[in-house]
Amino acid sequence: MQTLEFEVGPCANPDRSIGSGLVGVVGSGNLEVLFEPADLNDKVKFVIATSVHGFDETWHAVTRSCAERYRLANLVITINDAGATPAVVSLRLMQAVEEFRGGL
Amino acid sequence: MLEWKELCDQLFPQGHTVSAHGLVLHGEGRIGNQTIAVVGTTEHAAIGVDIALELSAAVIDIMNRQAGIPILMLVDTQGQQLSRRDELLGNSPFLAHLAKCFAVARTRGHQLLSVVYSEAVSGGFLSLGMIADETYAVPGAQIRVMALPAMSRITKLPLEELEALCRSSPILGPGAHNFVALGAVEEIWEGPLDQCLLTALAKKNNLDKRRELGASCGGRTGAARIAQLVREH
Amino acid sequence: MKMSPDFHWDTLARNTATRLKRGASHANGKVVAAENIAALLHAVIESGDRVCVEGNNQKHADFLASALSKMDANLVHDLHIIQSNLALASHLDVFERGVASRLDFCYSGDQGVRLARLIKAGKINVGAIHTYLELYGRYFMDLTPRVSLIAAQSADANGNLYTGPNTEDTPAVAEGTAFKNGIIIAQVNEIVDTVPRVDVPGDWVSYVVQAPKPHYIEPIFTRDPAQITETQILMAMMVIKGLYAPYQVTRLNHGIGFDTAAIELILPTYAESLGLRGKICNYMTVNPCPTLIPAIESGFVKGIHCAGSELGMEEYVRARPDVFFNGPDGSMRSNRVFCQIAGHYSDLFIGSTLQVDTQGNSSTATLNRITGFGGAPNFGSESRARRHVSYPWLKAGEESAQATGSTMPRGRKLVVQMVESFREKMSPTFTEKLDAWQLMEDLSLELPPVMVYGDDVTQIVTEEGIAHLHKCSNPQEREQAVRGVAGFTAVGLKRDQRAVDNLRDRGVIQRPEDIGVDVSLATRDLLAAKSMKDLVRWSGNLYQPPNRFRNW
Amino acid sequence: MSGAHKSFLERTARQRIADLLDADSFMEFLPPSERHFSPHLPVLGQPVAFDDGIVIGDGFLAGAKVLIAAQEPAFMGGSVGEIHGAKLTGLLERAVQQRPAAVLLLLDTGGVRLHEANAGLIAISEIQRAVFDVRQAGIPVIVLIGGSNGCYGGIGIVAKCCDHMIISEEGRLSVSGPEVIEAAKGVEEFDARDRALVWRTMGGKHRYLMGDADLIVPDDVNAFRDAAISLLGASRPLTLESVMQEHAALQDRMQRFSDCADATQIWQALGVADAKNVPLAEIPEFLEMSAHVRREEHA
Repeated sequence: MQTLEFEVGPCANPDRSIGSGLVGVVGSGNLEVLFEPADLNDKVKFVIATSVHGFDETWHAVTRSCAERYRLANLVITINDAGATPAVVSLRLMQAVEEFRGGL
Repeated sequence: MLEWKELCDQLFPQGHTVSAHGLVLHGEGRIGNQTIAVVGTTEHAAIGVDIALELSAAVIDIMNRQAGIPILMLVDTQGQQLSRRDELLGNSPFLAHLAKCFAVARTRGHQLLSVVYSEAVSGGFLSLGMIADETYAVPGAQIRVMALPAMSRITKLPLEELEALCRSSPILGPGAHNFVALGAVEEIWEGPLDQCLLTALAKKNNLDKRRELGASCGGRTGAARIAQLVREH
Repeated sequence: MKMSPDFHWDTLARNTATRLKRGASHANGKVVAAENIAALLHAVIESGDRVCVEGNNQKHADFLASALSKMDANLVHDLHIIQSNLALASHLDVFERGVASRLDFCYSGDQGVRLARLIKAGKINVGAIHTYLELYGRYFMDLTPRVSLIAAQSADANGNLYTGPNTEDTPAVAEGTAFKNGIIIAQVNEIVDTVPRVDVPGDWVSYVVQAPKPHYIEPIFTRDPAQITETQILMAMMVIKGLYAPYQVTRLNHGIGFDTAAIELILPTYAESLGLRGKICNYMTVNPCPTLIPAIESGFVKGIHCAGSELGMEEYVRARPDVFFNGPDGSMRSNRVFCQIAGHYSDLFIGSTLQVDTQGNSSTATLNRITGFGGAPNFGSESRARRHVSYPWLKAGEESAQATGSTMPRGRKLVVQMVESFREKMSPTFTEKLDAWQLMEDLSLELPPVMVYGDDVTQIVTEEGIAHLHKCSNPQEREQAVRGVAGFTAVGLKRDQRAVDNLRDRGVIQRPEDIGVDVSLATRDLLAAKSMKDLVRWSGNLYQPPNRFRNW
Repeated sequence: MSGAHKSFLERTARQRIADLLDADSFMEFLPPSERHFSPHLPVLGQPVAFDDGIVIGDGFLAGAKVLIAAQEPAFMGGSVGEIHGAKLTGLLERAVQQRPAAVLLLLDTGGVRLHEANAGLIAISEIQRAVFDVRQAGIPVIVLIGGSNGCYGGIGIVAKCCDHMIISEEGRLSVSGPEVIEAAKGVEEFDARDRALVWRTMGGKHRYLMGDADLIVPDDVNAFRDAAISLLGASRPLTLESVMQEHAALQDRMQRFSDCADATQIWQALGVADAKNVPLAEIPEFLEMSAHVRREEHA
């Protein structure tokens, strides 16, 4: 297992309305994503545990892109990954945003 | 490893009537000033529908004829019977039926003890052995879920990694001592077996204390804590 | 100079007659008992012969292939095997045992690793790796079979053959052999008084043998809807809304992966909701994939010609004679040659691949493994001899011409590659250089084994969007268009964001939102069938999936 | 094939609970944010799940308070590890204290999680003991089986220790899985790739016909919900009389079917008119076929 931890942001015009919750499941080619609000000066902190090593750059790119796209702020986003492709990661993050928007 | 006859002779120096019917053992033994009922298996029996039905018949017979006497299970099983016929007829209902018979016996005041005298493996051990109030083992007894090479094959984890983990943790490796550390086996009997049995009979514990035991042995600390958290949530 | 008057013009016929004479003692008329097959093969096959072993996608002459591989290499050796599909161990045993030494073929699938090993060990001298149509063509030029070992469902005593729905390559093999004085030996599942229909006339066939076991058939085109992912559904939505609808694609060829299965399964739901029934996907060339059932039943697909059949679909196909090409006996007749031709001249091909480079060249070749080509290159290439017009063909042609500045009005076939940026286990689909180049070096090939050439590709569809490569005016643009849909792969991360933005402004790259595809709708709820059982229900219990696909 | 139909099979543990209970009534115990995951998996380099693959909590079913647990099929085959098992045991113990109208167990598991095999096996034994305590308290434990893993291993025994079982035809119940039997005894004994054989031998319809499952439903969460509602408050006392009754029934089963090589023969012997068509029949049709032949032999 490899654990990645980094912060992104803050982005312009952050959406501070996103609350907490979990989407996805840890299963082959899938992942679970836990959103938890935290006071991070509008930044987003990602904590990623993954079973596939050597894709740090990919994770940075995917998460940064999603954070910008959905203007995420003040969230700790913790991910347990079982080999999800970036396509699946993006999809889960999108689902999380849709589900937890207005949750605060 | 002990033969069942030798085991019974040591457990019941005052005599016993335990006999084998195929792979199923039953009878009575005299110990101290009481008679206790004995059911069990031998020759590493694979417990399928047939043996489960015979064992449950014996347990029902005990309940009907000797209300409230302690029941001692003599455990020697390689696990559930692996066959198409047994699953077709239903290992689930037949093995569950055996467990239910023991559960009813417990509610009717029968003290339930078990002793692994040879080997005990997964499905068979669940219905004959672990269902007891307390489980014991004799020295040399084998208890396991699965041998490590098979486990390595199925989990696709390297054997060396599993072996290394076994050296530091009782959580997955074969061995009665691991089940002691996890709280599932009360103790490995040392010394005269009749004395050990008498001590066990005197405890009269019919609550499931295995998690607490596992936590106090340090082998299984999560289970007790989590179950408590759920109860008190 | 004219040949001398005593030159023989009938050597083949005379040689064949000698062989048949030798073979006669091992046969009862045309019928050979299974236990005599070794003796018969030794009687009629000679060292150095070109032997065609019928190896299709589905139907295999497995009994004959096995007998061939067990021949005495001291007596018969250096055979030249010409075979479209190498699928069974015996297809390579024949080389390992020294019976054969030379090979011309199309596709090797599961045997790819062993094939590569045998080539490296010098056991196989490969003439060429072909596409199907090329190899069939060569049956009628320089690779005419001397002996063909074919498979059929049944035969009568006169050698008339009934292939059942898996006709596949048999007509091409039989014609190429029979009309050049070759010998045809057919293994059949049963010998009957009267065959249900004559797929190969008896006077073409030298021998028939009832195999001890029915010929091997693999259900290779069955895709369980339960395994279709949200990402595949998203891409399928993009294909329908971004390609099929605007190009009005009515005649097309589908690949056989889960990606195209996802398209088929959302025709009755998503395409229906867009009002596209009757307007897209009317005619297809593809095997009778079970995932097509809902699209047929809901009135989308009106006609399908098949290269081969698919196990379990027999009764369903039989009950839909308006849709499939069924014989007077009621069962389907497939034909790989005609299906390939029909697909080649259709308006669109869409399929998946394993690797795509920055110019859109694609390959399924991976290191240490030769998979060959099969039919995808014939389907997935520009049909330059096409002359009849259709809306999608003209539209794609016009868009191409605009990009290149060509002044000659001409249509263009739509060739679409549908891939996720990463496959399972995080292996990237997009790569700077195809493994095919390395494979070329390793195996001393003269060309890198490319499945579909980039200049034939019009669109690449990924979860990130559609890249219309035919709208690019130069290689630099093509490269950015590919990078622009390559997601978070290394190839994608190396994009020039300004160039990609510019391509998007021009509609060369389209994101889901650009074509009105709502990503949040991409769930399995959109599938018309979510399970094998659903497919059976759609078929009115006519479809009978093989046991391995059932959960009931 | 669409619309209101919600496949139980397709849903995650959380979705199954949400769809099964009254809307928005579910309260999760030890939710993912509390991070009670397996301490044993990271040691072996395996991914963890914040809930260790089981969702537990309380909620309302048709207005009645219930406790509920659902195993997550995707996480390690729904397998039982130390934490996973303790969550279930704790929930059952809580039921004895709180006396809900029922405990619902949505089982979807291959059994013991081999990565923590001993702890998993012991946990299953503890779950079994706890189930008996809940039944003793007169609270029905209702098992629902309709997931992709089926219900196997020790949990396959525990499932039959509960009061009631609802199964879908896609559901499976057994102790040993087909692959395990094939690996141990050979492909002649059990061809695990023959899925039709697997379902005939272990699937929902066979278990229903044999009387091991009380209700069979189509693969639809709403159907499971309705079936569960019908069993609320219906406790089955576990007594000497009831196990003797069950014993007689199982003896009878052995006598009648012990020599049957295949489920189809059993169904024929049971008197199902069109036994060959059992696998293909939709549930309403199947219920008609089996109306007068099904066995009732449950303790």
